[in-house]
Amino acid sequence: MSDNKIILMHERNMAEQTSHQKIMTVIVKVLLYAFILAMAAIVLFPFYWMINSSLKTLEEYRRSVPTFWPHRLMLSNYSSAFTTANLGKLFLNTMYVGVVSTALSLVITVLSAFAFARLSFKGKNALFAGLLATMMIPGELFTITNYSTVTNLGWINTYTVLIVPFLVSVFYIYLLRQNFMQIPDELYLAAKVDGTSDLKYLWKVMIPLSLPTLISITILKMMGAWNSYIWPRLVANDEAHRLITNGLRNAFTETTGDVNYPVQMAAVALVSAPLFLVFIFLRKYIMQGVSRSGIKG
Amino acid sequence: MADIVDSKNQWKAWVYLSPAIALLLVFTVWPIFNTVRMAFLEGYSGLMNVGGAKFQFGIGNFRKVLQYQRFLSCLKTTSLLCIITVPISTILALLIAVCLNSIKILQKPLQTIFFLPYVTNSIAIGMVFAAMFNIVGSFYGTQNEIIVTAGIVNNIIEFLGGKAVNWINYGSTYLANMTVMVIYIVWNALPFKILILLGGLQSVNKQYYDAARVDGTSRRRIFSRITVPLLSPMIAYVVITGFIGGFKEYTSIVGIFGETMGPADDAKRLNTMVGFIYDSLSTNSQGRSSAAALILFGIILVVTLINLRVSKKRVHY
Amino acid sequence: MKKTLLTAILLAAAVLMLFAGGSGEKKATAASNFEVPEVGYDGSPVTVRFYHTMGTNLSDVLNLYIEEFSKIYPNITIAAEQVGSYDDVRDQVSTEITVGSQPNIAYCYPDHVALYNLAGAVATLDSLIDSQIAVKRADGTQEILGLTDAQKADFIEGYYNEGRQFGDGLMYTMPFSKSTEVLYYNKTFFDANGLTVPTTWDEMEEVCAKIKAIDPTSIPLGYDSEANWFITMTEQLKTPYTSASGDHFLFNTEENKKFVERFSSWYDKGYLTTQQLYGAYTSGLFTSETGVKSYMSIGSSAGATHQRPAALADGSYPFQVGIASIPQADASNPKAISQGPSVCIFKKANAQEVVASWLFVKFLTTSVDFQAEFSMASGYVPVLKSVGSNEAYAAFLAKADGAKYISALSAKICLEQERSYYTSPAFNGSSTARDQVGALLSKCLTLNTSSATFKADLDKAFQTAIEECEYNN
Amino acid sequence: MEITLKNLTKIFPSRNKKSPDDVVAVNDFDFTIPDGKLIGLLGPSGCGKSTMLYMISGLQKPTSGQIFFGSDDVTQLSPENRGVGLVFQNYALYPHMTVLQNILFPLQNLKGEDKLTKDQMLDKAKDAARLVQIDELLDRKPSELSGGQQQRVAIARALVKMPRVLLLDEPLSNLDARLRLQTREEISRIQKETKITTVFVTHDQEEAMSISDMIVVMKQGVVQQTGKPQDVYDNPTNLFVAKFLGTPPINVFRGHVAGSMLYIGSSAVMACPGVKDCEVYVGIRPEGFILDPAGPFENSLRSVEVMGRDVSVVFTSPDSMNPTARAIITSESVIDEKSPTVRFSIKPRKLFLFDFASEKRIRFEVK
Repeated sequence: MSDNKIILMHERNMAEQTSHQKIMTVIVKVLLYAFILAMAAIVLFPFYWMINSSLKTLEEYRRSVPTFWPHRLMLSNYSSAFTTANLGKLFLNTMYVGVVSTALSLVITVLSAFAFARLSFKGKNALFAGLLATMMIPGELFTITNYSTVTNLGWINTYTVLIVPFLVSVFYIYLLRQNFMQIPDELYLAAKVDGTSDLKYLWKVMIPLSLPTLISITILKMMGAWNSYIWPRLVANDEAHRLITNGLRNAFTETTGDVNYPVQMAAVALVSAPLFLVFIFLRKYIMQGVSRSGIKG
Repeated sequence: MADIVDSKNQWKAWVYLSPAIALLLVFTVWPIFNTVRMAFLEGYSGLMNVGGAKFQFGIGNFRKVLQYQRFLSCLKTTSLLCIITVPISTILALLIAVCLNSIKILQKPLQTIFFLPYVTNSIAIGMVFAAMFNIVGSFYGTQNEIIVTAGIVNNIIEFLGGKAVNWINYGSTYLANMTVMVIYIVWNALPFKILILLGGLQSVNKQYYDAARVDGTSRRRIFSRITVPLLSPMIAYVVITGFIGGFKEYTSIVGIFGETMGPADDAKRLNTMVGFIYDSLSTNSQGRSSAAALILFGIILVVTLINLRVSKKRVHY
Repeated sequence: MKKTLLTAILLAAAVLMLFAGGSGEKKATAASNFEVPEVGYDGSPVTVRFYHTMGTNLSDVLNLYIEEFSKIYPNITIAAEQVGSYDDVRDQVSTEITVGSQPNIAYCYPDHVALYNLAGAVATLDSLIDSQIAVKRADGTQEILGLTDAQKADFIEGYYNEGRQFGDGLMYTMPFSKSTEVLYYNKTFFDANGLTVPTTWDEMEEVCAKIKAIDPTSIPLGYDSEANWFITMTEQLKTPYTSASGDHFLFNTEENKKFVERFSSWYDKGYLTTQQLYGAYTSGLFTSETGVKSYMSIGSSAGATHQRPAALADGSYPFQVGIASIPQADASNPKAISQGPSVCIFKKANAQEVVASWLFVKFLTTSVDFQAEFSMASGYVPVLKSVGSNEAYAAFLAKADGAKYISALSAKICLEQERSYYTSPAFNGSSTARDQVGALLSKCLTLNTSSATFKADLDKAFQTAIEECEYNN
Repeated sequence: MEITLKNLTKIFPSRNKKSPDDVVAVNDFDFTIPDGKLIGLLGPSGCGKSTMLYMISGLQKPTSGQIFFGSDDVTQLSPENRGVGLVFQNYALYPHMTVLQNILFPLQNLKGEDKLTKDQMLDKAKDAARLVQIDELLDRKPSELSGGQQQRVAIARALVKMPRVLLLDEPLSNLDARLRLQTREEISRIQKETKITTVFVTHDQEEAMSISDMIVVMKQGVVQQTGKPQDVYDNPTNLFVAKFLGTPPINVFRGHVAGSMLYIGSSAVMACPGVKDCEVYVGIRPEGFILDPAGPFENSLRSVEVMGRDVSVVFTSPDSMNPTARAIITSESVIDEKSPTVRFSIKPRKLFLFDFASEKRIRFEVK
């Protein structure tokens, strides 16, 4: 590089630069917060409106000038929501299905992930690729046949039909297998040398080490039960086995006359509440579990 | 590396895998096989099959479905929803994620707030959106329009000087219906995308930004030349999953419109591909239902492949 | 991962392709009518599953008679199960038929039977009805398996013949309980304003106009079932709707468009609403105390109690309800739809199950006491003529009023218009036609008749409805 | 460009809520970097040298004190307006851009009157690439380059806009030994060619000494000593500096001065006129030992390591602060490896005395 090209950067008026840049920083900060707080408000608004509406009287709800805080707190909306939609039974059904299917699903997932991560057998890679391939196929494709399969098995309107068909999640197996594979081989070899059985090793070493993943899976599975709609509607829509989402939708579409929106909103709030509670206490695991799917690549 | 231990007991692995495999065979593999079979038997119906009817092998189901107005309308609605919501939600999520990443105060609580829609029941919150957009007990007739109460969204529009819009009730337009759906779906899709993109941003080496600052790079250029390219794998991921999810849209519409999938005077107007598949199922047309499912699968496959192809060109490293 | 993803996609595609070739066809088993075994019912223990839609109070009545039946045939166990709505029964039964696990008896509408018949699953009843085989009862007495002439004659003919409307002249269903549509009106309001109850659609238009003048914010008429309205209009006007054979869907005609246009103009004037348009049963409007009200409501005769306003604290009602036949196009040719469930019996490998099912169906449908009690509890119309002379039932009818005994009033009106009842043809796809004309009517009502495109929109809506029907056929 | 740092202090607020003590990264730093020189900032990790660098670049703002570029106070100026080039420890090359795009990037940011045409940019980028000898690699992506090549790209990117100051953060730490040697010479060459004031940070004293015009030794945010590398080595102001510079490191013994005579243990090692009687640390550079059978400093011989040019004599002493001490003598010296003891005399200029309490240098006159 020749000498004449060595020109130092343009000399500037430093004082002017400093104040200009301060103002810019403040403006940018303000805009940034304005945008993000506005977005947060939009995201939160439906929740606020749900709670707000759920506490109003029908008369207040219907006013053409909306009130942003109920004049008279109608806590009774919640009790009538609970009875109108028969939420107690729906909650119990959903909890039962959620807990049982999560427990069984965990066992199956752990065993399968262990086999794929630690054991060697013929055709392992082909089998695993095959499993991954099924992830690409939309579930609607399965439903058509599964519907007649479960009918064939006489499972319509039973808890079984809500639990068994979706016990295996290839995605969870994949997730856990990745986690298992990160555990050093040496631990397994050491356990083998010590004569530890596979199952004991699984229970004593691998499960504790992958606990965060297992917790994430548990929560996601429970959330799945809580939110499932299509399949339960199809195969178990009787009073005895109906799950929360169906119950909610049905309770307020089959009524005669006007929909009592405040009560409906109270029911929606009641249905949403457990998820929120779980989220508040286990936020880390839920967000981890969800984002884990993003780190697949 | 997992194969270090030369396991002579191969059967053990199969024992561990057996519950998963058994269930997958019954509830995943067989359905795939059977769906394809039914799709290619013309006019296949479970009831007629029991009744002893014979079905010709052929592509009649596909032809029938593809010529059917309703199916095309489902296809249109579904595609429109995808094409509109995926870019909007991705861009919005990207902006929010970048903003979240660059603030210190309130970052954690805001992050939590933006994730909230993920932990909701889409039917339940759909009902809230319906209430927000509703015109309660409105009775239309050209000379006789009575609006008892407008939903909060219309209240806001009127407050801002606009005219109330009939969003979801009978007499509403397709455009109005779609607007509500787009808003709801974007709202619903944001948390996942923000989470993934924010995770991506936080794993980007801070030094890239320091280097850019030292070089006097403007914020806009940092965003377009550094942030977006470095995030491109995550962006590709949320776009692909967004499209796949978008083509399977169903419950969000049930949440807002109920199972009529549209305003009362034009039920099924907003029906989607998945909705179509279930409807065919309930009229015992498993052949057409299967054909529709395979078409859906084909679309998702093609869209995903295109996405992968595009991202191969655009995604860096 | 991207590579794995791609591999996975290709693999999935390959698997699908592979299976695509491997499809096969199932062997046909020919459907045949049911033949009664020579012994009739041999007394062997069988369980008969019965799907219905009865709520708790009706189930209570049913259970009473199941108990009685099991005294006569202790080896026949009746397992009655409430399965949601009529559509739920249809969906569940049709799925179960595909795997051979259908119940023995089910509540049904004609189009359900047509659907089940695709699989040839419904047993024809002719040989059972005609059977002279004697069956032993637990108390040692005997009964004839078939129906006696007296029993046959006791059925209201229209109802009984519904069982034969499937094109082949064979009997597929037995009438169980029936209802129709009636016009409920706010008697207090009508009397106060000197209004007369409309008997024709022309009078209806006048009354609506008058009501609208009295209470401009009201919607004078609510009609619950758009489909019924359309179909009934075609019956009243003798215009085409559907045919049981050949070219099924005939409703796309100018005459039909004319009446649709007329009602649409009423809608524009704010005269009416329907269930779909209102978003709930219109009885909600009719019984409403505040806000928008209606003063007439056309709905099921079996839903009379829903058309009654909530009782006041002292047990009286805010207004008296009047019930009349629905308006007609031609007063000399009155038509009202016949609805309400029949029952059908499904074929089973064990013929004894079918015979046992028949015995139970016969027991219920020919029992005057049951019919009377069931009708009183439900508001449905009995299917037997002799129920009218049943003491309890007669006493029930005598109490008919527009408030507490509104069910009785409704039943009374139904019985009086016995000759008006019609049923529309039933075939596979008839339910689609029903759904389509319902949707068609509600769509067309909302069209603006003064708009320039009205005619074109109307044509398009009719055309679309026909296409829908044909797709699903 | 002369850089003046005045009373520069950087305090990081404590992140740990339980112990609210703030971390003082840089404490009252006063120093002037002369124009056109290559300065090495040296110190163990965590001593605040990177913080210094970031403050000069503007990426971090000092808690108090001022920074002058020439006569301009740039303390509050943001980095883009300071005209600095910064090379990061792991180079921070944008992975999605080619080498050329990386080098062009800073130029494309220029605005207003500084804005260049495309051709000008390309010329400048190619000049910079040539300067660091990577003009063959312009179309590659960073992931396709070796560590040394990446390093050069990073330097080219920092240099391309002709900064007033070039800052290098541990520029050699990610390279293997051979490349390190080569690259440090390269840096020195480039700096001499461009005459840009350059500050680089390292924890490797050898690296700093070999190329710097001047070094600054830091410890826990406080400057210990500044000066030409050789001066600092020869004349450390305290025990820390003495120990930090030099490989093999200086040998430290416990000793005492009595009557202007330095004793280590019972050996009277050397006279130290003018030093009061006191306890001291004695630092002796490995090269300060002379093998001398009559020498005053007797120790137990542990082993002898022949390293070609030199011989390393490892010995132990009860007064040594380390388990073993090491003397480096020329290979011509003859040493009886079987002898249990070894005696040395000491080169006076290679021996430093430090106060036992303050560890400050105690100077004395050497004859």
